[in-house]
Amino acid sequence: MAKIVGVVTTSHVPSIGGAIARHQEQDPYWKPFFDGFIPVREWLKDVKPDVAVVIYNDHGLNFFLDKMPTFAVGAAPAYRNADEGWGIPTVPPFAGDPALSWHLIEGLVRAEFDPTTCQDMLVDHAFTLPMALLWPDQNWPVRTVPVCINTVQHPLPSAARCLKFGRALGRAIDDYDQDLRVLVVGTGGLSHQLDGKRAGHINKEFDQKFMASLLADPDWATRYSIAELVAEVGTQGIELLMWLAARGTLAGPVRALTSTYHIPISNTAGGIMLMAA
Amino acid sequence: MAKIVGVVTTSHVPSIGGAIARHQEQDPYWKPFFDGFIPVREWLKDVKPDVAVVIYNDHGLNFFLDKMPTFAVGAAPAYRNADEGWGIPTVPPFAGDPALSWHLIEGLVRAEFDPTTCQDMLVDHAFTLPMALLWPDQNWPVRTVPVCINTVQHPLPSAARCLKFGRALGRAIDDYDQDLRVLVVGTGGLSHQLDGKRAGHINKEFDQKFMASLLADPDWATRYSIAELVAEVGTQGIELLMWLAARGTLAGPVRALTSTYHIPISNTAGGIMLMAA
Amino acid sequence: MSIAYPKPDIPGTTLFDGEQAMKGFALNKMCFSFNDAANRETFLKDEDAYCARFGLTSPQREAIRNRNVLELIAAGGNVYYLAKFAGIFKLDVQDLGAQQTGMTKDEFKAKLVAAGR
Amino acid sequence: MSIAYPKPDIPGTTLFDGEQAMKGFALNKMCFSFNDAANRETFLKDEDAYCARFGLTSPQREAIRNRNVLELIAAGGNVYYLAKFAGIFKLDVQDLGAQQTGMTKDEFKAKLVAAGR
Ligand SMILES: [Fe+3]
Ligand SMILES: [Fe+3]
Repeated sequence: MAKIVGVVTTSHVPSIGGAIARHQEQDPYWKPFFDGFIPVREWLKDVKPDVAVVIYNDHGLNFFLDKMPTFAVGAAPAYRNADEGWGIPTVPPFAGDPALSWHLIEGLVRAEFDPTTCQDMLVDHAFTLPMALLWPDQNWPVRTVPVCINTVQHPLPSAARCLKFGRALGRAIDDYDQDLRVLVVGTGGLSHQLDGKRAGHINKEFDQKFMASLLADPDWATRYSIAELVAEVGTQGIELLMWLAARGTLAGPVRALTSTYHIPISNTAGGIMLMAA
Repeated sequence: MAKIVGVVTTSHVPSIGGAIARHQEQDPYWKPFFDGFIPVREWLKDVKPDVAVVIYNDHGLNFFLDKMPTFAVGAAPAYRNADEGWGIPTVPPFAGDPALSWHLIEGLVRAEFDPTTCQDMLVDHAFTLPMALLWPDQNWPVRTVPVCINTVQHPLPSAARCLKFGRALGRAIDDYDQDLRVLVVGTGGLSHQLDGKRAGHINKEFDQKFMASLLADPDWATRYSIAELVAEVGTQGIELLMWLAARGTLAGPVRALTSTYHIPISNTAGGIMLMAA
Repeated sequence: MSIAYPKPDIPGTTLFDGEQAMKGFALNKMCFSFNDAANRETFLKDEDAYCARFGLTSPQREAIRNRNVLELIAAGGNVYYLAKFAGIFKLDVQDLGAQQTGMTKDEFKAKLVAAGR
Repeated sequence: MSIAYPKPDIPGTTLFDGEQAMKGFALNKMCFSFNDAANRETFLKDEDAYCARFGLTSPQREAIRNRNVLELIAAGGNVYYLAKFAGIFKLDVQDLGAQQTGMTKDEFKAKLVAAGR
C-alpha cells in the first residue's frame, strides 16, 4: 500500500529561479531561504520517495480564462516546463505516474470533488522551482502528479473546501494498492500582494499563526472566508491554500521536522515546512 | 428575483440536425419525435423566458482530454457553434449572460462544487439542436448559460452528485436578484450505446421508469452507480445525468406538462419532457 | 497499471476510463483534430504521414487502416472522438453499429425498431 | 451587471472576480499570449497592431501605452497575466510594487525588509 512519507510546503516566487540560475544561493539576501532546504534534502536522502504529488497554483502557463478549473489533476506520462514570459531557464521534464493519477482522480470523484483531468499539461515555476529546491541537480528521482488549485479567477474554493480536498487526496493515496513512498508538496504563499495600491503587503503575525496552526489545529484557517484571508495575507498570499490542502493529506497529528520563515524573498514572506506523521 | 419557469429535457442526437437541414420533420421516421415539441413551443410562447440555462455534455468540440472538466459553466458574452467533424450545418451564435453566469458560478463554489469556468467556449450539437427544436426559426429569443457535465472520460460524477449539482444550480438561480424568467434545459439520452459489441442497446423499461421517477421521486436514479446506469442504459445513455441535473433545479414537486418517448431516433431512444412546479 | 477501485464488467461494453485513456491518447488526439475540415483533407491526402505526425501506436495505426471500430476501441479510442473519424467517410452511427455487431445496416436498424415495441 | 453575493471591500485591493473578468478578457488574452517569445517580439515591433488584433478597449489600450499597472488593473487586468506584459520590459515585481505605491524601488524594497522585523 502507498504511504505518505511527509509533506513539504514552500514559497515559490519566480525570482528563486533567477537566483538559482545566477548561483546566488549563498548571497546574504537569499541564504536564509535556501538554507531552509538543507535539512529537507538530508531527510529526502533518507526517506527516498518514489513519487511527488505537487499541489500548486498555475500562473497562466497551462490554464487560461477559457477553461479555468477549480481543481485540476495531471494524468500525463510526462510534464514539461515552458517559457512563462520572463525567460527563467526551464528545467528538465518530469516523469508522470498516470496509473497513480487515475487512481487519485477516481478517489476524488468518489468523494464528490469535481476535478478537471489533464492528460497533457505544462507545469510552471510553482511546480518546477520547489522541485529544484528539493533536488538541486534537477535529476529528478521521483515520478510526479501535478495538482492545481485555482487562485487566478475568483470565486476560489474556500479554505474549508481546500482542506477537505487535501484530506480526500490523502485518503486516495493511502488506498493505492502499490508499494509506493509518496511525498506531498504544497507550494505558494506565504503573505504577499503584487497588485494594487496595497502591493508589498506582508503579514508576519498571521503567517506565523498559520504555520503553527498546521501542526496544532489544521482547521484553524477554515474559519476565514477567502476575502478575509486575502485581507490578511494579500491577493497572492491566498496561495497558502496549497499549504492547507497539502497538510490535509496527512491524517492525524503531525510534527514539523523543520520550519523556516524569512522576510522578504522578492515581494514575499518566504516559508518552508517539512511535516510528517 | 429570478424564477425558473420550467425544465425541458430532450435527446440531442446529431442526426436531428440532418433531419432539420433536409426538412424531414414530417417524415414518418422523424414525425413522432419532432411532434413532441409542438406543445413545448406553444408553452414557450406563453411563458417567454429571458434566459436558457442549458445543461448538456460536450462531445469533443470544446473540450479535449488535456483539460476535461467534471462540471463546466460558460461565462462568455456569446457562444458559437462549429464543425464537429460531420458537416452538420452550424446555427447562429447565442448571446450569453455573463452576469448571471458569474452569479451561478459563485453559488456553485459556495455550495462546494468545483466548476471549470469558460470565458470563451464553443457549443456543440447537444446545446444547439435542442435550442433549434425549441425555436425552429433559430432567431434565439433568449440569452444563454451553457453548463457541461463530463460523459467522455470516466470517472463521471455520480447520479447523486449530478442531482445535488442541479439542486445547487437551482438555488443559485432562485437567489439571483434580477427579475428574470429562466428556462432550464437538460439534453442527452435516453438509452443508447454507440460503441462496442453491445452497440444498439436500448432499454425501454428503464427509460420509462426513469422518466416517471423525475416526477415522483427524483432521487430514484441515485441508487445506481455510474457502472450500473451504463449497464442499464448504455455508454451514451448515461447522458441521462443531464436530465437528472436539470430536474434538480426545480425544488419541490413538479408536474409534466408534456412527455414524449419514441424509439428509435437514429440509435437512440428519444425522450422529451416539459416539467414545471 | 493498477487502479484499486473495482472495474465494472458490462458485456460488450468498454468504459473509457483511465486505463483506456492511457492507451488511447495519440489516437484520440488525432480524431479530435478532425473537427477541422482542413485536417480531414490532409488525412485523406496522406494517411500515413498524418498518423505518423500524431505518433499512433501500431495497433492504433492498424485499426485506422482497417476502419475497424472494435479494434479502435481496443486500442484506446473513445467513441466521442472516433465519431469524427467515421465522419470522414460519411459513416453514421448505424453504419458503426452494424459493423460492430456483425449485422447488415438494415438488420441493425430493424433491431432498433424492434426495441421500441 | 449584478452579483447577489456581497463583494468584499479590501483597501488597495481588487479581487479578480467575474466583474473584473468581464471587463478584462481582451487584455488578459493578449497578456497570456506573451508566454510565447515570438509574440513578445511581435508586440514590440508594432504595439498598435498587436493591441488591435486582440480588440483591446480604449482604457486597456491607454493603460498598456502608459505601462501603468493600476490602470491596467482598473481596466480588468489580472496580475498573473499582467506579469507577462511586465516581463517584456524586464520589470520585476518590485518595479511593479514601487510603481503602484508611488515609491522608489529602494523605498519599496526597504518597506519589505521592514515587514520582517
Ligand atoms: Fe505564486
Ligand atoms: Fe450525445
